[in-house]
Amino acid sequence: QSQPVIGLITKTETNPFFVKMKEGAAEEAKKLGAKLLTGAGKTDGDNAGQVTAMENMIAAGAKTILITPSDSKAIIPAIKKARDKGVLVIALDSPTDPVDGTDALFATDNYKAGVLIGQYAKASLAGKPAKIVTLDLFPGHPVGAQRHNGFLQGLGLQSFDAKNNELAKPAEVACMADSFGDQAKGQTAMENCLQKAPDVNVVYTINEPAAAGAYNALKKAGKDKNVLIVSVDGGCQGIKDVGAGKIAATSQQYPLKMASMGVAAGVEYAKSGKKPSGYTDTGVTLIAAKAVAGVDSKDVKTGTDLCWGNK
Amino acid sequence: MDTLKSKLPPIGQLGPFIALLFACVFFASTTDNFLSGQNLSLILQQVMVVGVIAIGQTLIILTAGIDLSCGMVMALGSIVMTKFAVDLGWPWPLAIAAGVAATALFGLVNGLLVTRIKLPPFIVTLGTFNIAFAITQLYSKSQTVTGLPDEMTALGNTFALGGAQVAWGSLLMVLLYLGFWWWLRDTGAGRHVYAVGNSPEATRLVGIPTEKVLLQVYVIAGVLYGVAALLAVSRTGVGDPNAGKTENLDAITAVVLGGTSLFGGRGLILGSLVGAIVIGVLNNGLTLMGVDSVYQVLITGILVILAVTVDQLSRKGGR
Amino acid sequence: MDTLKSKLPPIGQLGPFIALLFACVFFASTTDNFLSGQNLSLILQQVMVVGVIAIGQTLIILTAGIDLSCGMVMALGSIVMTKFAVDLGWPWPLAIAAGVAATALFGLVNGLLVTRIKLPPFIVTLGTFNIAFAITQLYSKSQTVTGLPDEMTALGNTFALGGAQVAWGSLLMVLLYLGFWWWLRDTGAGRHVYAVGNSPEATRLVGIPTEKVLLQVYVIAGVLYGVAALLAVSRTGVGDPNAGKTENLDAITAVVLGGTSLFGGRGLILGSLVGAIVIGVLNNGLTLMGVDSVYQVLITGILVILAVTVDQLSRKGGR
Amino acid sequence: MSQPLVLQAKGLVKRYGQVTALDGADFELRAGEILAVIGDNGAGKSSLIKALSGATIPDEGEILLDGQPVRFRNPMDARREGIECCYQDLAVAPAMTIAENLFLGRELRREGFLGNVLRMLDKKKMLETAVERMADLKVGIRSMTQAVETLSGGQRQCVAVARAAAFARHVVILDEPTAALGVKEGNMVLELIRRVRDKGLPVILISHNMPHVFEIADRIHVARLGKRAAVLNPKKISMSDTVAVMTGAMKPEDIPADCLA
Amino acid sequence: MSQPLVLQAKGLVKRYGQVTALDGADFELRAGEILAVIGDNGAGKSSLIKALSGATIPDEGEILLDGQPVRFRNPMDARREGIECCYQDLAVAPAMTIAENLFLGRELRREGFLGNVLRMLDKKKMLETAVERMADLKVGIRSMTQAVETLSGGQRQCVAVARAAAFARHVVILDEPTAALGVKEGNMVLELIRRVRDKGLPVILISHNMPHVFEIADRIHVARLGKRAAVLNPKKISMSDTVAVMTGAMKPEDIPADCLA
Ligand SMILES: Nc1ncnc2c1ncn2[C@@H]1O[C@H](COP(=O)(O)OP(=O)(O)OP(=O)(O)O)[C@@H](O)[C@H]1O
Ligand SMILES: Nc1ncnc2c1ncn2[C@@H]1O[C@H](COP(=O)(O)OP(=O)(O)OP(=O)(O)O)[C@@H](O)[C@H]1O
Ligand SMILES: [Mg+2]
Ligand SMILES: [Mg+2]
Repeated sequence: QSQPVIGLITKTETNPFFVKMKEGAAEEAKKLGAKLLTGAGKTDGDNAGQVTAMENMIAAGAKTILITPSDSKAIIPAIKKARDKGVLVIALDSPTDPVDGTDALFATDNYKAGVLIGQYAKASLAGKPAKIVTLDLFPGHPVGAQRHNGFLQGLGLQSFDAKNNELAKPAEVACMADSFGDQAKGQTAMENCLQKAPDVNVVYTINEPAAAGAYNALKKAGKDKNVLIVSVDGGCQGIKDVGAGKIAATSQQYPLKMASMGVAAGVEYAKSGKKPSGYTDTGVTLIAAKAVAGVDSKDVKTGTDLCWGNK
Repeated sequence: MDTLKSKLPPIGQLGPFIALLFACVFFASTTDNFLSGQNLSLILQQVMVVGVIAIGQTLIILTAGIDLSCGMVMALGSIVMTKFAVDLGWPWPLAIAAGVAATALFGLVNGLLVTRIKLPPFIVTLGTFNIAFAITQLYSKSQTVTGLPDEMTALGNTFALGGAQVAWGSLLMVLLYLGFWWWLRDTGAGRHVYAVGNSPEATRLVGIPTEKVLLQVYVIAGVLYGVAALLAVSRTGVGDPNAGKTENLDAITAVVLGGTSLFGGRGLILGSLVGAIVIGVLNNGLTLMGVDSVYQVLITGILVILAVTVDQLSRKGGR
Repeated sequence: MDTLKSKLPPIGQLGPFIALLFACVFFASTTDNFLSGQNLSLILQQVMVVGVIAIGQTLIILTAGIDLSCGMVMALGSIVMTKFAVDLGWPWPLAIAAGVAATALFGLVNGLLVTRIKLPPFIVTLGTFNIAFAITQLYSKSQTVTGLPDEMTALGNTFALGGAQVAWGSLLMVLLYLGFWWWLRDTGAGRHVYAVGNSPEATRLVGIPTEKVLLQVYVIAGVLYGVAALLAVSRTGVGDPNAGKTENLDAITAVVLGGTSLFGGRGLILGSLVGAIVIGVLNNGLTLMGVDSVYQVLITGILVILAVTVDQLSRKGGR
Repeated sequence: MSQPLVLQAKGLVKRYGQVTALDGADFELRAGEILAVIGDNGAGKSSLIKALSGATIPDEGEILLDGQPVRFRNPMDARREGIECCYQDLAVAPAMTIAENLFLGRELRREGFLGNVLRMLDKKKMLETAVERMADLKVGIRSMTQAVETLSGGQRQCVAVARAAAFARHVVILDEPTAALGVKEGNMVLELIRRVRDKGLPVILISHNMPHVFEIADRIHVARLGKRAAVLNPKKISMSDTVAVMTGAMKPEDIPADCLA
Repeated sequence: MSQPLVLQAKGLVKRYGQVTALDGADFELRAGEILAVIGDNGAGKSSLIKALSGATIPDEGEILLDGQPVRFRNPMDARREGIECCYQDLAVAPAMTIAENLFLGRELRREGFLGNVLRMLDKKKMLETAVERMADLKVGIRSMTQAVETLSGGQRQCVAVARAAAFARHVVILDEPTAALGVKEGNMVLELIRRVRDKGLPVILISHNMPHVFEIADRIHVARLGKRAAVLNPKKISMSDTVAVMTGAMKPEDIPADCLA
């Protein structure tokens, strides 16, 4: 019997989140004796590139495809074609729309991740009126919208539901700017927002590199003490920044776990033909250095141990 | 003697083909299924969108211009045609026409800015790149458009051709290339495209309306982006507002790999088809080999340089 | 008469400045704090990385080339210098030197491929873009490098200048611009850069070693990307493997907005500084106005076109 | 002698920044004549014929064609009136073949459906015609499908001259057509000019070659400092006097009346 | 009469695809002479001097400078030996000023620290020298800081000629330097050539202008079909016989021996 071939398609090549995911998959594949093919879209949101990668992997003999869909709807027809050929398709990280477009989903809830930090921010403010800066991803990206809208939802402000790709903008949001999930651009965005809203007290960032950029900008302006930065991802560097007091709280997700679960399911399918099904929530944990009353959070040590599912 | 020779492309223009051949031989020997008819037809499907965009891009580059907006305009076209069909319920031929009209309009705007105000094409199309992106996002509310009528995705269907399944869209792409090849080679309008790119001042002085030629090229390119939009829709089965971000670089790469000069006036449009296929082959072959995706990027970088090196060396002496 | 006139740039080259003035007046009147000294010095800080990259890009574009690899090479440089300092524990001056050496090496490779094998710069630098990206990812394992010695980020510190806080890095950028402006205008080597871009054949025939001129330009550009890497590091305080993806388009845009021709041989390097600042001003001003990010993209597209239109119209008659 | 005026210009002015290339130049071309235009370098000869052929738009002054005022906004307008011009800097597309350059903008189409509907070019016919035209000039070019950039300086000039002569229906303008030509080829061009004139088309010939001018011209227009200094009759005036007028050594008012034309 | 040979070439061959531009051409230039090179269009004159000045590398044959074999791989090599060439297609950078073009690749630096260390140009001196040089040619150009692309055809040619003449230390090669020039300017260039010769430098002059050639040349090299057909003595042979040799009407072996040089 030949070695099972498993394909992993991430959204991009560079985001540390997906790099970790690839590492986890590679480790698991090595352990279980499977061959792993990897591919990615060219940019965040590149659906066509993911479709191409999937086709090529199937041509290369992959019987299982693990995919973090860049576009939850647009990928559906291509997945359908693959499944019609008997390929097991598992969505990682975020679901397709509809969810049953794939055989199974090992994912995290980005909207919920937003809600958690929103609730944390609300409790920390303790009744003070919020003046918010949001450093988002870039226009049109679903994950960017889900985290943003979830955050506002958690803060108890006007917001949209998890399916909406537009960004809500209640009055409390003083400034919105795109960070592209990049530290330098995050810093620039924060600097500009500080000019517009010097009295900001809460900063939401799409991920921890953007948060680090925001912290730099605040620190240069001498405002790092009075502003609460919240973020999403829970990467090891991000947790370190939580420990150092740069980031107040972050919603931690577990790419390593998703990936290893996916690979294991693929190997199982190759051996026994058994397909996994349904939604397995790999979980979101709120990590904060300082717990606040009424919001469940874990401390930095737990976060470091778990960072992206290290152990 | 004159006539026979003039029918064959000079040896110097065979460079891209040689590079493609090298790539194919390499992948055929390192992987099992690269040469299967099915895999080859898959590659053709994967390059059809960029391939058709590259036709428009070639025309513009032949006039010494460049079009950065092509991919975004294509995305806008696919959103317009799918939303018109799904949300407004227009019959599919009209919806497609509306999408193509939108892309042609963008071509017209690009062309007018380039010819009337004489702005550099790089900046004009960088501007319309942003504008098309924003309009796409606003109009689609960043939502993918699904539930299309089957007819709109028919070009993604395949027919059997000697064992392999060939997509109608791939066939359309090849036919378009042949058509424009003929047009550029055998009609006055086509030759004027070369002339404008080769020496705009001389072309103006012999009394050719250079601005009209340019404008026409930009509009034709716009229409081609509309066709590419339809191909993208039929390939993915949806209208995708996040498409089109990297197609400009891909298409320009295909054109340059195909041996067309970015300074205008020199090149062969069939080279662009080969260039597009080279990109597709690299992508496909490296995945088949099971190369890690970061290493794929590395190797693609090296191979792209190698491909033009082969081209350049095969041209030796033709200084 | 000759001498006085030759000291002032001709009116046609003032276009970019006029466009910048327009933008500033517009934002000054629509927002409260745009004109504050602090905000302006902030903009200077935000553009310093792209600004320094744009110097190298201008040199290359003046020779009728183009460099797509600039941002990625810069990212590689910043990873090399930070990892050498943090992981290998090299003293910071050596670590910085190692980073600059890495970027200079990439410049050398670009230059050798362009001059020796005579490959088109577009393709060469597209290839090295991919290669630099992959090396950066592999070497850094896609991890941000933190914990840098303070000296490496010193250029991000500020000093007071008439109420505003100006970063040392901004000052360095301006000094580099003035230096290269002088070099291009007042030395033989600088004039040869223009000559090579304006007419490579004529330059060769008068006995100037055109390949040496080109190679030198690519290497200088590589060194400048190393300086930009240091600026990026000192601005963000980390070595960021995800940086550098959009800097190529930004830098080319700055150069073209600054009035330099993509066909080589014509342009003013100070224009590129103005172009870079225009990009920074748009980004800053639109955020201050509270414009939604999709609309920001839309308006940026329109304003970029407007900026070159102003430039073009101010050149009227200078056919 | 007083043939009708075909092309006429009054008080043309063209300024480039501080340089005034044309400074109120007048011009008259009569039916069926060969008019030579001579003058020092920078006298404004090329600027004059560029204005007459629509390549530049004069700042002031008017142009009359067959007595009717015309405004050429671009070379196309002039071409539509049957005026063809061979410019000093040749106006050829270097990467294109000789045949293509000859027919640039005047391509021959096939007959029938292919030509009328598909607008397909008749490359064979164009090639044959090109071979013929170039044979007229006795210039030894091997293949008409050679790119113009591979030609020698003189061969390139022959291409531009042949184009202008072949397509004119009203006026032919030649700006230094023999400058790069050898003795033999130069004589062939003079021969060609005569043939054109014999077809009834007037020719404007700019040249620095005095023997050529005196051999062929019916009248000589002397340009000086952006103006018309005089119009001379080559049959009456001597070559050295002509040069004297041209360089300003002889004042226009000192020219004997019978030498004027 | 038998001055030492300064520049010599034996059996040069240069092929472009199917075209053979040089087909075993020989060449001899003697010290202190003005050697005219004449021939039909496409005879290979420009190809010959391009090989002599390093602009192209011949496929076969050898070149000797002062009797020593040399290999010029590029124009720089030739320039280093003091050979300056004014090419037929002028080799000017159109967007740069006249002064810059004159000094392109031979810029003057300031004295002292600014020049030696900072390598700063002495623009003032270059401007002054440019004004002088162009005044020598009596060509009325207003400003030396004008871009070359704004000049008339003849003015542009003067720039290229002045450059070659100004910097040569060994041999001056001029490819049709008077083609676009007016009578006065043409004579000034002839004057310039004489002055260069009187300084002791030999000059190679390619020209189609027979009166010029006969006025100035010490010997005439006739190029024909990529070869050297003959070397004539202009003091003995008539202009019409020379043209006959050039066009092939007179066979080289029919030339009276005393007309050869
Ligand atoms: N585009 C331009 N910009 C600036 N000046 C120009 C331009 N074209 C021509 N001139 C100037 O106008 C004057 C006349 O030029 P023109 O070309 O008409 O001269 P010409 O009589 O044809 O000379 P030649 O015999 O050398 O060809 C010259 O001094 C020239 O420098
Ligand atoms: N780069 C090239 N490619 C192809 N053929 C060329 C090239 N350069 C020159 N030739 C050919 O070589 C022959 C000789 O050209 P060359 O320029 O030496 O002639 P010439 O004697 O200088 O003529 P002219 O008097 O017209 O300047 C011509 O037939 C020309 O077509
Ligand atoms: Mg002229
Ligand atoms: Mg010649």
